[in-house]
Formats: sequence, structure tokens, C-alpha cells
Amino acid sequence: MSAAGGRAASAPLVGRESEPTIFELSRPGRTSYQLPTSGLEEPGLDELVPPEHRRSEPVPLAEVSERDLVGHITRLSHRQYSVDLGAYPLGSCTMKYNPKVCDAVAALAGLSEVHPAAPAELAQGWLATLAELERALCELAGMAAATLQPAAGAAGELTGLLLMRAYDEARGERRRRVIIPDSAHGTNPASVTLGGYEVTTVKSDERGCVDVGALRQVLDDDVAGMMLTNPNTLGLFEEDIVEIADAVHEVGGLMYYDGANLNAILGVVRPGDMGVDIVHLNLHKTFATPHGGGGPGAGPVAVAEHLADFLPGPRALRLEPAGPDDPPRYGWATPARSIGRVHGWHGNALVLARALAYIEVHGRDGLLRVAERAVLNANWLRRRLAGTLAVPFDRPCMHEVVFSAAPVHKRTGASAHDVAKGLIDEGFHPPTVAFPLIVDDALMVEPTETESYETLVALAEAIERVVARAERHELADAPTTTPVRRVDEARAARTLIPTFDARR
Amino acid sequence: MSAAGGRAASAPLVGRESEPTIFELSRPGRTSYQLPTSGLEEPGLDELVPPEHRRSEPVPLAEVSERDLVGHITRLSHRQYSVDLGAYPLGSCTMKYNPKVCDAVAALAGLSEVHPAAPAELAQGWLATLAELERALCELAGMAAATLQPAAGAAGELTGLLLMRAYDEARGERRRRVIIPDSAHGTNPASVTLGGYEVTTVKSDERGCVDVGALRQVLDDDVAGMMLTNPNTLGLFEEDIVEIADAVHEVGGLMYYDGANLNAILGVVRPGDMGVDIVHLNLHKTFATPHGGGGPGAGPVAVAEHLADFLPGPRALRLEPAGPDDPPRYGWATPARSIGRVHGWHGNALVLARALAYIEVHGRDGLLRVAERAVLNANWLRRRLAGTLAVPFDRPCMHEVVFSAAPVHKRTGASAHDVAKGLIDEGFHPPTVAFPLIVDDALMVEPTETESYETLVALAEAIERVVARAERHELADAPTTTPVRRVDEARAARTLIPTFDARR
Amino acid sequence: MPDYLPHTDEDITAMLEFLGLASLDELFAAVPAALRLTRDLALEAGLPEPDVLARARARGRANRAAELICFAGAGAYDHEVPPVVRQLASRSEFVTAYTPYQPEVAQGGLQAIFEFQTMVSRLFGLPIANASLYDGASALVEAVNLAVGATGRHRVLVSAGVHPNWRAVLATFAAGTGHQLVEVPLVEGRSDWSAAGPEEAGAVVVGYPNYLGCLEDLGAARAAADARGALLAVTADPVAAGILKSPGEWGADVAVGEGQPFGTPLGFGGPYLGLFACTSAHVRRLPGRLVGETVDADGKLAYVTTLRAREQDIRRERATSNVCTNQTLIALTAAIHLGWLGTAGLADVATRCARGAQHCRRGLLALDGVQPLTGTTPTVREFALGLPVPAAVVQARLADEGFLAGVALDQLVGEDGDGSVGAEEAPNALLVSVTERRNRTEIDRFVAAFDKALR
Amino acid sequence: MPDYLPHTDEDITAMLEFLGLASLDELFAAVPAALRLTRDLALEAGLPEPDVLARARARGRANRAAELICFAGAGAYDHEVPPVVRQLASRSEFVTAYTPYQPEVAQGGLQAIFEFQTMVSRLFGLPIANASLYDGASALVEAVNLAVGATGRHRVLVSAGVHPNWRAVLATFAAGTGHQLVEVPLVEGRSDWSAAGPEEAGAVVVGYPNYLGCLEDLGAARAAADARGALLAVTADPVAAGILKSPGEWGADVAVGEGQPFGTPLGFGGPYLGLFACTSAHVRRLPGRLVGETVDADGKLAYVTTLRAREQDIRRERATSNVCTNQTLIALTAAIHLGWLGTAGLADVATRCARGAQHCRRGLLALDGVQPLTGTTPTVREFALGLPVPAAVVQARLADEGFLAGVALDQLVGEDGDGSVGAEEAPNALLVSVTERRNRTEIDRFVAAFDKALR
Ligand SMILES: Cc1ncc(COP(=O)(O)O)c(C=O)c1O
Ligand SMILES: Cc1ncc(COP(=O)(O)O)c(C=O)c1O
Repeated sequence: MSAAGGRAASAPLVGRESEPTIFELSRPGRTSYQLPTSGLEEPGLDELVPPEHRRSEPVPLAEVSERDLVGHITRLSHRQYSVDLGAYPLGSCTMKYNPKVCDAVAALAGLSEVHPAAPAELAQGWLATLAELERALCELAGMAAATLQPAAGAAGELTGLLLMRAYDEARGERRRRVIIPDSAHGTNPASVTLGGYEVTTVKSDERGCVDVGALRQVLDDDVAGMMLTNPNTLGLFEEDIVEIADAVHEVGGLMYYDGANLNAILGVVRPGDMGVDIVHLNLHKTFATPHGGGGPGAGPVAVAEHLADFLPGPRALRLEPAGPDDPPRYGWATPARSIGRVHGWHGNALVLARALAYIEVHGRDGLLRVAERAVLNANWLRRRLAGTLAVPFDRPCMHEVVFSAAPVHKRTGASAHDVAKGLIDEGFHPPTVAFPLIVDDALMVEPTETESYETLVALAEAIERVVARAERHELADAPTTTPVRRVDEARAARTLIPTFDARR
Repeated sequence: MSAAGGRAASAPLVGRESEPTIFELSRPGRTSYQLPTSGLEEPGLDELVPPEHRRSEPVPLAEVSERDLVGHITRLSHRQYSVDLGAYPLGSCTMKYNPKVCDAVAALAGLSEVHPAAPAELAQGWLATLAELERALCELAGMAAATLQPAAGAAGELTGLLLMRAYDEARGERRRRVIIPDSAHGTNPASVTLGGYEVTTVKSDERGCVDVGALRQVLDDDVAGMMLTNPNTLGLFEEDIVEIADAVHEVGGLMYYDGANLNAILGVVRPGDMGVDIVHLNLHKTFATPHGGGGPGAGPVAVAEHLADFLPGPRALRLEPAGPDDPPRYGWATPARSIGRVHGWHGNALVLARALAYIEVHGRDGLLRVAERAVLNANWLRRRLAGTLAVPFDRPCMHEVVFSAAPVHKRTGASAHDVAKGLIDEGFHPPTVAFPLIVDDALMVEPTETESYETLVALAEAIERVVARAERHELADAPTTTPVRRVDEARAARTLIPTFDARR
Repeated sequence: MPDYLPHTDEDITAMLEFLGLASLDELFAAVPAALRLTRDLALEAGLPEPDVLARARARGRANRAAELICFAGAGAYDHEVPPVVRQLASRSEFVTAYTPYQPEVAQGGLQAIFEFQTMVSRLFGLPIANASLYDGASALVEAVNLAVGATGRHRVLVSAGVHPNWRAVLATFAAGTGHQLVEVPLVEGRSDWSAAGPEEAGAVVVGYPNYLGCLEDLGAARAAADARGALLAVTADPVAAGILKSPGEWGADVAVGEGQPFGTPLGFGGPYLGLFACTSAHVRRLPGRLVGETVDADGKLAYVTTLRAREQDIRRERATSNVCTNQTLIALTAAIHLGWLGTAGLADVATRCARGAQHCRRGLLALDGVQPLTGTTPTVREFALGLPVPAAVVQARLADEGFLAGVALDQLVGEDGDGSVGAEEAPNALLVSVTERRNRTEIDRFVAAFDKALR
Repeated sequence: MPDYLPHTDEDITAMLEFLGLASLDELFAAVPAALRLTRDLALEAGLPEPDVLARARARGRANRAAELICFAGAGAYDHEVPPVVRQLASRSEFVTAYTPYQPEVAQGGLQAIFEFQTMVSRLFGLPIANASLYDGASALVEAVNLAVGATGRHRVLVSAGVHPNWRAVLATFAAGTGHQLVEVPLVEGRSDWSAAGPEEAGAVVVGYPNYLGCLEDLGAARAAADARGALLAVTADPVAAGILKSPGEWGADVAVGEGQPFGTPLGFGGPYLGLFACTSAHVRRLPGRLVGETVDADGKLAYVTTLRAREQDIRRERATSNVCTNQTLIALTAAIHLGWLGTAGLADVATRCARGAQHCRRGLLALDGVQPLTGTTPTVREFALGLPVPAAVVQARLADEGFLAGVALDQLVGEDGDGSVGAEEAPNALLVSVTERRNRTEIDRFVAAFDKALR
């Protein structure tokens, strides 16, 4: 017999059992779907699809009642941590609180029920949204023009690299290398490869920043450009950025700025003012689209004037109104030397609409406050926990701070990983573990600006308690409060079970 | 320092701590509210309110950030059982699954953004909704007309008793007593008192139904009427209802039908066909408005023709269209001898709109299926558990079944209350305990039609396991899986702390 | 045949077999055959969800009022419902829970109501608040019942400034309880207690502000109550309470109100929220549910419904009230909304309403033939006007300009027009209300359109 | 100054003091002074939420398309999004979670994706499915990258029947990877593989149905791939897949698709959902995240992201893909929607679409001057027509009648009209699509209005 869809024993409120899969809850003949009344004649499948194309059996999905579906998904939701439940200080991920007004904007029928191929005259509100967002992002980044198509940061990076390539080719060149610091996010090197370039890694110096000397050694006229994250993944501002950009420009390369960490510098300093040619922004970090358990996001790419002609298209543009009193009109245009589309339609449009709402509600002043508070929180934690964990690069940080549990590890045998699991039992989601790779036993903490002083104190105290537990060798069992205990990741890879059907 | 709004240690997913109150999360000067731009001049309070009326300090509410508010409420939600998490077999409460389409209907701006005093011409959609719902309910109840104003079952009862009274007075009488079976829901006697009548209780016989002989003994011309629940609170159909109604009518009384249990008989049998004069329906049970943790509901009262003139007003009525091709129009009308309003406006309108949607989506056939499945489920459980718990009235039941844990109690010391707590640890919300009052150690189970066979089996097995634990004297500690253990109810009443300010 | 029932044909067969039955029909053997419905219900066949939604949308479109800029109030207000409140209050754990009979798995809802009670208590300046009643009107009925029960006196002085619909509900239920209601007239928008006889009374009921928007002299009301041995029951606007002295401060024994403004949409009048607060002296007469703090078996803080011995399920015909199902979800919504507003926000909203109303009132009174109905008595967030033409005419004309002009005072109580209650409810009288959602542009456009409508 | 920041002035003072700083400004000491922005951003000041919502609503009203009855498709379909799916998918635990780095507190999201993978695997008839890619186009790019990687051959045959926007994206990214794309023409709506040279290739890419709605001969595609040592990659419509033989059954190595039809609104093109499935042989080349089953320390069933060594954060420049943030929430939505549809529902939806399309096609082809663009090749849920007037004209006229008439084929790729890709994309060509939401009355009215528009 199928499992019981009305039993709540997997909800942490009342139990610690596993939640059956929807396939186990399934029972032949049970349904929940309803289709509207059609009034159409009802020809059979044989009149609709030639026999050689017809599938013999329907796709075997689950067969559950609406009630059991709701129970299943609601219980799953209780087995999932989220920002709305508590702090989520994952460094590099900017898990801030996302204003619910943005959800309301994205849910508006006037925005969500528009077909992407609707003629421009029938989608003026959308074109206006895109054009205004592009303008705002360019102002924030200090750039001339942008594409909103990339669906995430990595897609933005690759777009940027293809822009680099197109620019290069337009100059009649064919450079082969792109430089990346060793602290870079993994998407950077992966994107470089897909962009058809080779990665040249440059080391960080003892300050945690690009070693400018080392950089100069690898710069030559085979270098198409450099990708730099700023603030970098150690949470540090690359103070030499202008010198770096100049050096790259000197050899004829372009400067790519990974703007995923823009949260830290909104209204304080702009990539465009640092000599940057291309920058991508992670709207799902800085502009508070909730992360949805891993996505969707949006990774617009903004460029300086000399690259605008190469941007993907079409872009929504404000047209000259016919007369001075006419309302603004918007149209599509594809840049003259466009590299082409990088998304099937116009990008993650509803994410873009959220971002515009976020920018509007914060405004120029509010965005600056976001940066200030994010940096204030991170620095407070850095200072507060300096006696508990090691701080490999001990100087003022930006919006996040990287600690090292290496000394604790050495002393007690408890790794950063163990500390993370211990923190779960304290009621907090752990920081990012084992990234950036250049720090041993890294614990990367990004409190974000939406967490209060009280929460920071509670988090610091919790970390202190966990380290104390490490000293008492009590962390091996952690977490103990969760629906499942420590998960065997190695086994998952060893005996791959990627679907229910692969279960034996 | 205030507690930390970003700490999730009270979420059962990660912890077992208490959730601080919002007042403990509060911090002077912190805010989350935003008001729209007004453009108005900003006179101070002294220009707006005369000094003798002005409060000296703002009302001290909580002061929290939106983020902390969201964390707090989301965590509280994880500390709350609900139908959407699992079965909720509370007898007498009809905790069925409520289709989400009804939520969508209630959320429509066209319905939810209408002022209740809007002139009828501007609210035609609402008047149509009310008129159509009244018609459908009358058809389901077999009655002539209804008021939709009562906000819940108890309000419906009192409305019904005032109708009785008005009818009586119109006949120039002044009867003083209303008869109620001892199995009746507590609201019945309480409503009788508020209706200005005295309660005469009539005993149930060994079948669990009204003892007709005993009834006849208390019937006389001082009896204004009788309130009868059918199916009654034992889940049994009052088979003698026609005889009972006749007897009541013979002495000049009116027959009031508590239709809170209508779920069991939709499309099978109608109160109006049983000789009933007045009936209230609990839309929040039968017609699937979710119970909201205790409300809101709606308790329309339907009456036979001879009482229609006394109904509360105004009622929405369909008007004769001007011409044969004109669309239907609706208007308000107050019955000629109306007892008056029983609600500040038109009743719980959005609950009424949900009920209409529920009726439309089920239709005549679907509603009958609801009754059949509800009764099937209850009888299956009755039979299945007959060896585990006592069944005081061992005959086919309707939509719910009352067990008794008295033998278990006697044998093991574990009461119905203990069994209930044990069931929580099995991942189920317990049945209703200690009601109806006429059964010792009552456990009243109403599975409802939306729970599957598999869930019934799982529930039965869980009850069997709990009774087995009782035999092993293991229930005193239950529940053990919940955020708090067994709660001290006596202490709450002894040392009353009804607000945060009363905390010492 | 869309439905939500999980039973497969095999399930039904197996279950019937287990029961020894041959058909579903036999389940209803206890129902006398003569009573059984032998025809189909005269209802349509079931419609699929999308069709039902489409119908509801069509009905919504037929509600022109939903599109109008709202200047109507009279106890139901067009306040902002912020997305965050809406989202939190619609979490299914709250929406699909029942009354918290098992506190161990209901701490979430119970704590929210404990917080709600605290907020209402602070708002009204009284130490006890219950877990909600149906609406403002029913809260008033319960307040009067409490007062009569506490004093043993059935005579009740009710100001004509109490909302006419609420007075109508009070009158309906007084037919059962036998309370003797005495209407106390208004003079220039304020209750004239001297017009009520000096006889002892159980309750004195007054609005603050009253339904014409006027600030009553609660000192005088308190004195009127004291003089008659009565309790003072105040029907208070909970938004205006954000800037006004609380009922408790004025010496009220009971305060009730309509909690709709706190996060609940207009919704054509419901579900709304009856707020109820009183002094500690009356806690054992409190109607409805009450949540209290306690501990669990481990001594850990916990919440539970308490003083249950007042309630109908235990006390039956001797209960303090018959209320069972209440408006918990709306109370929870209000608690979330008040948490969102916070100390500063509530005061700001009230101030904004007052500012808008003052601006609007000034504009409208400058129009030809428009008169104040309540003399110079101060008003806060709404005000009553005498017009040179019937209010219904102005409403109709302004609807065409995009405005819901206000509430015609003769329209309250009986919407068919049979329910006029006092002199001020002449057909030419209009009650205008302004919330924080109305900005200056809208108000100025409204005044201009109003001017046009009067011509 | 509305915002969401909790810091009180005292907090800031205390925190700065703890850091030994005198002002917030000093926090940015690391930023060279010369770089600092010394002016305000050229953005407006912050607006309160209600104002922002009002603006967004106004933009929504400017989208006339939102109100039109939709006959447009071309990879983005107007399917029903049932309230239950919407409500479940918007639960904040899913919405506000991050990538499940800590499986112990992410079992909910992980299990949902495990179920999603299973459903996609069954839908496409292939044993491996990943946790989502950005959209159909990006899934296609990844499929080609996988095929090229697996075969070591850079030549890629792409049917002209693959969605033109997807082909455009493929071409953009091929500039980086160096794939050599060969367009294979359509004849009567089907790929003519003989037109592609016999040289070895890494991938053969074909749509099923293709973007003109036609059923391709996948047997021929498989043979074309085999003949060239290529993998067969199918871009499949996942709704039509409910009644068609699966790509896996046809022998595809990789199948990709656009998952938007499963519970995601049109949303002007995003966020959508890239579906990706392949044979077991290629699991170690799989792009993106993969959830697998395992156990916890107590041996209890648990889920976790697995084969992570393929991913960019570990493998960096040697990763199988650069994807990091994907479309998890949309995948979860699809899993819920497919759970709601179930076995019977998916087949029913597909059948309904086909019925509506057949009825509509018959009606339109009966109109004067309307021709099929794809001969007699069978279509399922959409079809391409040649019109006697420009498609844009018909679209404009039908918009005034309340219809979004379809997708003008010359409008794809470059909305400014510069992107025509093949012969069939003449200005007079229109692609019409019918979903289960369109009933007979709407279709008949559409055909009648279409007739009028042609005159
Ligand atoms: C510094 C940095 N760059 C790039 C990325 C990649 O962005 P996405 O995950 O949106 O592809 C991230 C994401 O975590 C990041 O932190
Ligand atoms: C049989 C019966 N009658 C009356 C009522 C009272 O209805 P309400 O709670 O809506 O006031 C109930 C509610 O549980 C009931 O079960």
C-alpha cells in the first residue's frame, strides 16, 4: 500500500521520520488536476497524433489527491531552512531579507501575464520596466549601457567574455588568455573556458588582494583581459584596482569586474569610475530577489561606451516622443555589432521587475545605507570574533569576512565543517565553508545589512559556544536537532541514485 | 538587550527553544511600516486633536524591523499544526482539506476591495454572490429563504432562537422553554439563554439518540421549540426526527435544526424534508472555509416559508429585469417583520464567497460524493478500531464516530487525554477529547472525506500503537516530539497571565 | 467531475466490503427511506476550478466600487494592507488550523493571540483583552451583556452616536436578553446625557470618535455612568486610538472596536474583527476565548487557552457568551499588522488620516450649499456633511468620476432605505472618510469632482 | 526614508565605537578617496512601498497584451497556473532559501528537486536529469557542449526547426566554444538531413515538435546522427511529450526543453526553466546541479547534491559548465505542477491543446488566402500559417478585438525585425498556438475576428 499522505510524522513539529517521496504517496487512479470546460469536440488521440509518434502509455507521474500533494509539499517546506526563518550568514551569497513588496510586484497580472513575443506596442509597460532598470543599473555601476538578458551571474560573465572577444576581433586581434586571481569565484574560470580563453591565475598577496607585481609578470599582448571581483571573495576591497586596470589596459586588455559583491559599495564607489570596461551585477544578491533555493537570479552586464555596440539585443529603449506632450514610448533595438542573444527571450523578466522595485523603494539614499550597514555588520563580527576564530587577513573588511577555523581544527580536531554543523544546533544557518579555497578551514560570514545588532550578538555568542564545544570534542555528532543527522555525501557520489527509479 | 529576531532556535527544524514574544524582540526606534506619499501639509497633532483628547505617548506596540517580524511570524507558523501538514481528525470540527481555489476567489480585488456601504448599483457582483449562495443553501437545506449575516454557528443559533421568539410574539404568545438533547453542542444551551429562553434538557437513549418518550414528557405549550443536531454529536442520525418534529409541532413549538454536521448528508437528505422550521449551516465546516485557528466562519440561517418574513435584513435579491434581454439586476430588501440586523454589515462576506465557489466547484454530484466519502471513512475507522477502543454506541455512524477510552483508562490509567497526547508523537493531530460530555473518556474521530484510505490505515495503526503504549504505561510523558511538552493548563487559570504586561 | 476526494474505485469497494455493505447508499441506512432525497439537488453539476475562478472574476468586475477611489468609511476603512502582512497572515499553518485544543502543537497560533491580546490591551488602556469576537457590533453586544451581568441592571443608555448598524444589532439581540435600550440623542454631534432619565442603568455606551466622526466628551459619559451605577462601554475607533486618549485612561470599564483597519481588506463587510477589552474586575465575565501563559512539564514557557470555565462548551447555558468560532485569523492578521506598524506607525497612520480628513473637509465645506452636520465639534478622520442635493445623487455622479464619495447616512441599517435612525440621517447627509491611502492630489480631485456633482 | 534596515542610531554609534571608528564613512577607508562617489547617485529618493506598487501597477496597465486572449506560443505558453500550485510554490521556505549547502537543514528543497529530476527523467525517457538550467535555450547550449565534449567533434548540425531564438543563443555562445554550427533546412516543416554534408559531427539537434509545430521524424534524425558519429539532442516540448513518444524512446542521447508550461506564468519570458536529461553514459559530463539519495549518520534516508566534482566551484576552469545559480524555484514549481497534473493530467492537457489547435487550424485555413506553411506535415499544439497580409497587421487588428493573435515569425530573434532566419519567416507568416485554456467559444470568436482582420 502507498504511504499515507495525511501523516505528518516528517514535519519537525511532531516527528523525525522521513517524508515519503511523492511516488510513494501515489496510488493508481488518484488525481488532483482540473481542466477548464472546453466545449470542443473530443477526437481521440489517433485523430490527433499519427500512430508512429504516439506514446503507448501516459508518462508515469505521481497520482495523488490535491490534499496529499499539499500535505507533502507543506511538510517538505518545514524541512527547509530559509531567510524567513532565521539568519543565513552565507558568505558570497548575500542572503539578506527580501522585501515582500517585490513578490507583490512580480505577482501582478499586468506583468506576469504578458507573452514575451507580444508586439512592443502591446507590452509598453514591460519595455519601460526594462529601460528604466537598465538606466538605474548603469548609474549604479557607472557604465554606459547594459544587457538585461543574462539569467545569472555566470551567464553574465560568459556574456562579458564574449563581448571581450567580439571587441578583440573587431580590432582584428585574437588574444588567448584571461587573468583571474586565485581568490576568484569558481564561475570565473569556468566562464573563461567557455569564452574560449585560457585561464591565467594570479596569486593574492599577504593582504588578500591581487599581487600587482605578480600580475605585471603575466601581462602581455596575448591577454584579452582580466576578471576581478571587487570587493573580492575575501570581503576585501582591491585597493590597487586603478593601477591594475591601467596595467591591463596598457597591454591592450579589457577589465572585467565581477560585481556580484556590489552590495558592499552601492553609492560609495562605482566600477565605471575604477577604469572598468565590463561589469556584471547579481540582481539576486544585491537587489534582493530571493534565492529560491538556488535560483532564479539575473546577471545583467553593463559596459563602457566603447563596448555598447557589441551588447546582446534586443534592448528596450525609450523613443523620442512624437510631440512634447506625448507620453513616453518604448521600442526594441539591437546594437549594431551585437554578439547576439544570450537568453531565449528578454532575461528573467520578473526578476528584473523585482530589482527595479527594490531600487525604487530604496532610492539613492537607501541603497547607500544598504552598503553602509552591510559593511558595518561584517566589521563588527570580524572584530567580535577575532579572539575565537583566526582572521587570516586582519584588516577592515567590506560586506563579508573570512575566518579560519584552522587553529581550532589543529587544536581540537574539529574542522570548519564541524563548526558549521554545530552552529545548526544553535539555531543558525552556518556560514560558507571551504570557500574561498585559498584559506584553510574557511568560514566566510556575510551577515548582510538586514540583520540586527541583536542577531549579530546572538550569532557571535553561538559561534563562541560552538568553538567551546569543539574544545570539549563535542561536535562530531552535530547536528542533533535536525530532521536528519550528518549526511553521507561521499556515499551519494559513490552509489549514484539521482531519481526515484534508480532506488533499489 | 532585546532578543535576536534572526535566531531560529525556536523553529522545530533546528531547535527546541521558546520563541520570544514580539515585545522581547522590540527595540526602541526600530520600524518596519511605510506609508504612501501624501503631499499634504503636515499640521502637528495640536492642530488636529484638541489637547484634552490627545494621548500623551504613542501606544506602546512592538518596534521591530520587517525582517524580524517576518522571522518571528514564520517561526510561529512552524510551531503550529494544520490540515496542510497532516490529518486533523477532530470530531465535530470537520477539518477537511480546503481547496486553494477558494483562497484565490477570496483574494480577488474585485471582491475584496469593495466597501460594504457601497450603493447596490456599484456592488452588483457582491449582491449576485449573496443571492446565489442563498439560493444554493436553501436548496441544500430544503428551506425557503435564508439570512447570510450570522458570522458563525453560534450566531446562527441565536438568530434562529430570536426568529422563534418573533414568530411566537407575532402569534401573541410568550413561551419560555426550549428543549435540547444532552448530547448537544455547548453553543446550543448558551444560545438558548441569550435568546431569553430556559433550557430543558432531554436525555439520549441507549441508541445515542433522543429518547422520544422522555421528550414527550417535557413537551407542553410553554415550549417554544426544540434544537436538534442531526447527525448528532455522536455522529448518529436521529432516526426519529420526523416523529420528534411532529411532537414539537403538536404543542405549537418550532423545530430548530443545528446543521453544523451537514457534511454527512449533503444531497442525501435535507432538513427541510424532515419537518424542520429553522436550520443553521456552518459554512466553515461543510463548505470548506479553512478554520483559521478558530475562525472566521459563517453561520447562515435558513427557514421555512412561514418564517421568511422574520429574517434579518437586508437580503440581496434578484430583481425582475427591465426587459427580457436585460442582464440580471440585484437589490437589497428587508423582510417585512424582520427581527433586525445580526451583523454589522452583511456577514462574513469573503467567507460566503468561498462557500459559493466550493459549491460551484463540487456541484450537485460532487456534494453528494462529499457526504458519501465522509461517512464511508468514519465507518471504516469505527469498524477498524472497534477492537482497540470501546464504541459506546455500536451502530453505523455518519461522518464521525465516538470512541471511548474508558476501558483503556481503567486498565492502564491512561485517559483519553493521554491517548491524544500519545497520538501527537505518532505524527497525527488527536481527535476531539472529552466531548460529547455524555461519553466517558470520549475520543471523537472525524476523518472527513478528503483523507485517503492510506491515511485512515496509518491513523488506525497509530492509535493501536498508542493504546499498546498505554498498556506499557508509557504515555504519561507524551508528547515528546513537540516544541513544548505537556502543558500545565491548571496553572494558566490559577495564575492568570493574559498579556505580556502581566508577566512578572 | 472535478473533486478533491482521494477515493479510488478499488478503495471504495474494499472499504464497503470491510463494512459488509454492498453500496455507498447503504451507508445511509439510518436515514428513513421516506426522507431520502430521490432527485438530484437543483444545483449545477460541478465546474472545474478555472471556470469557477472565471465566474468569480466576472462577479468582481460587476463590482464597480472596487475600482473607485474610496472616501467611504463608517466603520469600514480603506487602509493599506501591506504585502508583508498579507503574505504572513496567509501562511497555511495559521489558515488551516483549528481552535488550539492541543496546545503542544498549537504554540504558534496561541502565542500570536497572546501577543494580539497584549496589543489590544495597550491600545485600549485596559488590562484584559480577549482573543476576538465576530465584529465591532457583536463586541458591543457582548460588552452590554457583560455590563448588565455585572451590575444586574437591564437599562442601557446608548448614544445615538454609536454606529447605527451596531445599534441595530444591539436592538436585535436585546429582544432575547431583555435589555431595555434607551437612545441618547446627539447635539452638535455629541451625546446629550441629560436627555436620558436619571434612573439606574447597567451600561452607558458611547462612541469615540462616534460614527459622525466627532470626539465625544468621555468625561461626561463617565459621569453619566457613575450617576446611574452603570459601567461605561466605549466603542472606539482603533486607528484614531493611535492619537487619542485611550478608553481606559478615560475610565471606561469596557472598550470594544472594529479591528478591520489592521490588515484586513474591506471585503464587503467581513470577515472583520471584534476587539474587546475590559478591566480585571470583569475577567470572569469575559466573553470568548482567552490565551494565557503557563509552563510545560519541563517548566518551559508555554501558552494555552484559559479560564475556559466561562465558555459554552463547559458552562453551557450558564456560559458568559455563546461564542465558539471567532475571528482568530483576523486577530492574528491584526497582530501582524500592528507589529508592522509599531509604536510610531500607528500614530503616523492616525495622524495621516486626520490630516487628510481636515484637508478634505476644508475643501468640501468651501463648496456652495455644503454644511457641517455636527457644528464645531472636533472630528478626527471622518466627518458628516449636509448637502444641497440627495447624497445618493452625489454618490452616483462621483462614481462616474472614479470616486466612492462616502456613506449616505440614510443608507445605513436598512440598505433598502427603511432604517433611518436619527435626525442627522436625512437623505442629504453624507459621511466622508479619509485614510492614509488618500494623497493630496486625489483629495483635491475629489473636491473638484464633488463641486461639479453638486451643480 | 523607508527602508528595511534594523539599525537604530544607538546601534550605529555603539558598533562604530566598538570598531574604533568615528563615522560610517570610515568603514570605506580601503576605497581610494579619488574613486569615491562624491555626489548622490542620479536616482530618485526612496519611495514608500505603496507608491512603488502603484507604479508597477501602472506599468502593468500599459501592457495591453496582459488582457488579451492568448493564441501566442513559440516556446512560451499560456497554460493554467492553478492556485494550489501557486500557493505551494510561493512558500517562503522555498523562496528564501539558498542552494542547499547544508543538507541537514535543506532536506525539503533537496527532496523536491530529487522528485523533479525523477519526473523529468520519466517525461523524456532518459535516466538522468539535472536540477535545472536557465531556460530552454541555455539547456540546448549545454546539451551541445556535452555532445561536443563527449565526441570530441565540434561540428554541430542544427535543424532550422529548432526555435530561432535558441539557435541565436547557440550561435552567440559558439563564438566562445568554437563549435561549428551547420543549419539544416526544413522541407514542408521537417528537417532535411540530406542537405547537411556527410562529415562527422558532434551533435545533431532537432525539435520535437519543432518550432513550426511539426512532428519531425526522429528516426531519421537518429540515423543522421549515427551516420556522423554524433549524439542526438532533442529539444522537446514537455507538454506535447505527454502524448508523444519520448526522446529517450526515439534514441536521443540528450533531451532538453523549456519547462515554463509547468506552473510558471508567461512573465514576459522569464524566469523560465531549462530541462535537461541524458543517458547514464554522460552523467559525469552533466552540467549543473544534481541531487542524489544517500543516508545520514543514523542510516536514515537523506538527500544531497552530488557528483559535485563536475561543478565550477570545485573543478573551476575544467568544470562541465559554468552554471551556478540555476532556476531551482521554477523547477520546484514544475515538480509541484507535475504532481498536481499527475499521469492522467499531463496526457489530458496535451490532448486538449491538440484538440484546440486542430479546431483552430481548421477554422483559420478555411479563411480566404490563409495557407499552411508546412504542407501536410502533422502538427500538435501549434501551427504556422501564411497570410495574405503582414502578420503584424493582423496582430494589431486582432489586439483591438481582444486577442493576441500569435507570434509573427519574422519577429523572433531580433524584435526590431532584423533577425529573419529562414524562408518560412516571411513577414506574412504567423505561428498560432492553442492551450487547454482556450475553449471553443474563444476559438470560434478568434477565427471570426481573424476573418474580419484579413479584409
Ligand atoms: C563573486 C561571485 N561571482 C560570480 C557568482 C556567480 O553568480 P551566479 O551564481 O548568479 O551565476 C557568484 C555567486 O555566488 C559570486 O559570489
Ligand atoms: C454541532 C455544532 N453546533 C454548533 C456549533 C457552533 O458553531 P460555531 O463554532 O461556528 O459557532 C458547532 C461548532 O463546533 C457544532 O459542532
